[in-house]
Amino acid sequence: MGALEASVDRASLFEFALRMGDNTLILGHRVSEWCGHSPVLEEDIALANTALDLIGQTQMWLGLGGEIEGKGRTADSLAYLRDAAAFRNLLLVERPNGDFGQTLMRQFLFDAWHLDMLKALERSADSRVAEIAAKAGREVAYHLERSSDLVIRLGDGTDESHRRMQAALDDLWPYTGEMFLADAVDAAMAEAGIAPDPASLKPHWQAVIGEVMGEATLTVPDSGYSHKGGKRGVHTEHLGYILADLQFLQRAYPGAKW
Amino acid sequence: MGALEASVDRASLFEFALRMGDNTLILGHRVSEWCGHSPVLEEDIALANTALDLIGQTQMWLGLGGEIEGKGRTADSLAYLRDAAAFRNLLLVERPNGDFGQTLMRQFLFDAWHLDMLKALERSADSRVAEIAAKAGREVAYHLERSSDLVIRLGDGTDESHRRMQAALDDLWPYTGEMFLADAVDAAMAEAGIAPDPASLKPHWQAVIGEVMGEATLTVPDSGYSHKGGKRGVHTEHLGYILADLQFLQRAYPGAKW
Amino acid sequence: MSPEERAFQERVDRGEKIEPKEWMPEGYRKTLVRQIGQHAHSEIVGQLPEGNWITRAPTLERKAILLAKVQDEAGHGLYLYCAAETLGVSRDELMEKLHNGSMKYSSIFNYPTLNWADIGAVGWLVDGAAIMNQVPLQRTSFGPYSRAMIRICKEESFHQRQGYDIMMKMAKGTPEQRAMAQDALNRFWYPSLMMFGPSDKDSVHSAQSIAWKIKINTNDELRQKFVDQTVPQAEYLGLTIPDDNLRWNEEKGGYDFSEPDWSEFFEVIAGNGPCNKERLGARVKAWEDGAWFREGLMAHAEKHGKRQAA
Amino acid sequence: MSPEERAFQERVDRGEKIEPKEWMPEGYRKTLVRQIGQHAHSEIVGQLPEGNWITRAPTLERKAILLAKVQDEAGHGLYLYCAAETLGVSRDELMEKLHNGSMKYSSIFNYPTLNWADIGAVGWLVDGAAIMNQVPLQRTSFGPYSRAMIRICKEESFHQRQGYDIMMKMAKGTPEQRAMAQDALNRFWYPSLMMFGPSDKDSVHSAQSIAWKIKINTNDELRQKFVDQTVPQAEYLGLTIPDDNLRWNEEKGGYDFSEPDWSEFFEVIAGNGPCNKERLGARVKAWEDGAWFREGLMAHAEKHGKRQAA
Repeated sequence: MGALEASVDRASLFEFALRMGDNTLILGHRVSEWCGHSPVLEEDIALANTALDLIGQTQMWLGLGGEIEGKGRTADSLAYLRDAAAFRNLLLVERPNGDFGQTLMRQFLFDAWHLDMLKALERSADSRVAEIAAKAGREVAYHLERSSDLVIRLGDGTDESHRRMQAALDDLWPYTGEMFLADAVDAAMAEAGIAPDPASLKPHWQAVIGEVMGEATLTVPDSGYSHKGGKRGVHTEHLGYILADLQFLQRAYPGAKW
Repeated sequence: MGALEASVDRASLFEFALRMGDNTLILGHRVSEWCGHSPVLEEDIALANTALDLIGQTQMWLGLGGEIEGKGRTADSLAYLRDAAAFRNLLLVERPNGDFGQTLMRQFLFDAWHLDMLKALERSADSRVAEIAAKAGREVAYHLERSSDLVIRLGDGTDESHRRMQAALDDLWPYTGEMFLADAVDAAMAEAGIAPDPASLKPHWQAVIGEVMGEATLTVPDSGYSHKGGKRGVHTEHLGYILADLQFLQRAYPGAKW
Repeated sequence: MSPEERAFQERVDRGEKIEPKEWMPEGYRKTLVRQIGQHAHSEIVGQLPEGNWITRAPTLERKAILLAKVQDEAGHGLYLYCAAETLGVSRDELMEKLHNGSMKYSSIFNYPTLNWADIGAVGWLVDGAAIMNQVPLQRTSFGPYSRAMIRICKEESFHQRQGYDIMMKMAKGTPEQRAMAQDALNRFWYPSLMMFGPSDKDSVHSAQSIAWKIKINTNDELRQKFVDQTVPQAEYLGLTIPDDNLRWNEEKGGYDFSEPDWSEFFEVIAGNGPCNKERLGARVKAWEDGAWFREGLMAHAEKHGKRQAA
Repeated sequence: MSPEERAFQERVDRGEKIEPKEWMPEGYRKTLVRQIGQHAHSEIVGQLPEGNWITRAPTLERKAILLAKVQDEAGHGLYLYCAAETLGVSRDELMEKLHNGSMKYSSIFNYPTLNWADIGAVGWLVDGAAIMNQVPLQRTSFGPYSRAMIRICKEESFHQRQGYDIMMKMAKGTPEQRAMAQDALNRFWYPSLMMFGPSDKDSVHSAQSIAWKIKINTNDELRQKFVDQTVPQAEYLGLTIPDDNLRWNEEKGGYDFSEPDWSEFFEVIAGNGPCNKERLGARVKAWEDGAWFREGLMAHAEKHGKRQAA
């Protein structure tokens, strides 16, 4: 592992861990906003469970990030003491919850990518990455099963549920392209065999989306425009508000133990 | 003034200044949330103007508070570095904006009290209090003119505007009683001739409300129940979220100059 | 008492469990539906005050623990609605009654959670009081209710320990944290005592429930037990219970303590608590906003059923 | 050119102001309505990116200044809609066109404000570029537009100074503040250059507008002037303009600089900017949610009018 670390840019590996962990942190935050407010008790349970998995994965990825960085930062200090421009999550996961359909659609679009990503990471040259991916992958397989099932049932449900799911898909679609864009960090990761080239995940993701949307009787938009910036810290205006809540206690009472 | 300060409990005077300043700070915050989102351009302007007045008054009241306390705290440190339990505003002003009718009704119910309070404070035995009250009173007279006029026009407008205004009144009514409840701080202020006994403001306030609601064809609820706690730091769950946004930069970057 | 009723009472007295399909007095069924339903509603509404701090939990671990707890509560709601359903009342009917105000939930959830220590206090005091109520109900006469209680109690005692752990961290933390802990205890103490309900010495209703083993102890017994258990825990935390009359009574082997303000209790029951309108409003909004979702799933199930049949 | 048109052009050439009731070519009227309306819409939509930081402004004074600024912008919107109304188009008609996408607002407002320094950058760069456009328009041929511009320019230059003052505090502040300031400059530099529009050397449209004194300078002239003014200001702040090609050109007496990415400009114009959907969505929502308010006021005015008449 020492050898491996030497062979790959530490800063890039750190960035990569942040990207994974910030995705799960911010999406976990968004999902947790639903607690007690969902349309049916089973969904309250499922959403709390999803958020819980995502926060657990955050602990692993940001923990790894801190370890790689080697400056004594922990998963908590990375989660609670960085400002928006230092966050590396995809813009998709910071989208507001909207109606329950938008929350589900966001989850599905992310889950489909997330599972493929984690599967690829299970074969990572970095054993720590592979280990986290294996653990997270089992949880995310279940997330995808659930979200794809619900997207199908609601897309092919009533006229209203169909309309809402299509609107959600149209709304979120421009935020999916960012998942497959590569930059120097991604190139370094791919080069070192630590993570896949993001673009390589696109065909299977598209196939999964196509299949589910087909069953859901929903139309995949043909717009090619992509919002981007999250991976390099240029976010939407929403992230600042998320962090104001998420970080309040750590910011207001620096150094306290909880 | 030195003599006066000696004769009245400094801590009570400090509390009193916080109560006035926290009301204007928190209501100013709520009102400012509308910027750019109101139903008509004239309202965008009027709301920004109201918020601006309230923030200006906050600077005066909290500035006075810091001076009285004498521990070097400024209006800014009082606004930005206290947590919810140290805030002394009425629960009314932290109510969520709701629809525009709720925002207006909250403003009217508060303005009517605020103006009477400031008028009484113009005769305060503490000249600093009297001075602030005179300055703020001119602004608040205009706030009340505006809010009462709109309440009348919307109450006596369409069926829908009537319904919304009545719902707003019913909703907010239980938060008005707190304005007239006295505690030891109020007793000390009244005793020292610094501020009126809160209960003494009630008859005129009720008369103003009655008159405006009459013209507005709205029914004043006869419920006597009052929410309370704000004046002693027991707030609603909303205040914490307000402060998370309001204080973010000061909390995240302690000591920075802006 | 009819012969049927007598036989029923004898079974209860012998400690036998009554199962859903067996004969039971109408009053027994009705009381159980009300009690179980109210308990289920409390679990559901109880998600809200704790949910209020999930996005602001101070560490990732605390956030995870709180999420798990709120998830458990929704799960408890599910068990309990299922237990109520065995008595012939659907979850939707019960929800409808919650939403239109004809069924209640525990009044404690009409109090706000105002600082992070409140999450500790809810676990320590509110779950503590709930367990005090629920542990004896594991022995309740109605089988499905008893079995639900056994599962629930196991998890609740875990929650209580986690709540106490938060209080410990706060009480042993910075001066600000300590102040939050004390503030939380001040605000939650009397509402927790109210959770056992007013003294039931004169209540015929309670006597019948005790005979049926739907209720095992009197409210006052449980309240005393709760106080006796909690006072030393507060002392260990170095926190002060907000009761000047609190003192050990050697004779009775328990603490003397002040009664909560029952007029406040009845106000809150009547809808005038700090958060009644918002709690119920949040649930009604969730239900109404979610109508399209539930209808969508049903429509899909119907279509899908038809297609498979075709 | 018809005799009327010739006479009109001669008045314009002499520097006379054209007033609303006077004859004007249809194209002049249309171009003005589009230009003034778009400017008005920009003021209104422009409230949103700055409004995003009002609740989070770092001091009470900064909050007050920002509130006053946003209020001014709404006021500018009002002047401009009034100026447009003198040309026979109502504010509601213009709003309708904004909402249905058939009229635009300045693309700059489709970029997000992501940190507090962005509020400084908006004042310094965005208002700076706006002033560069607007100062010459004080001499525009249409009277009401010219007079609106005179009022607006006075306030805008005040806003620009305030923006620069924020940048100064940030650029001379802690390392984190300095990083925010640089980040804001990095993100707002090219979008600010885009505010002058693409090079108009080949645009017939522009030539006609210049003849009519609706447009006074070419886009490229103004852009060059803006760069020349801004570069030394950035240097004074110790910030780096994100352009490797930026250098002083002695010969032309101005800076050489990189063109912005015009494909991005056209994408944003086409609706694919970072915030297009949210900005327009927020305005449409405000308008729709406020329908009952506007209708209520109208109904009251009608009733009240009738009553007074009766």
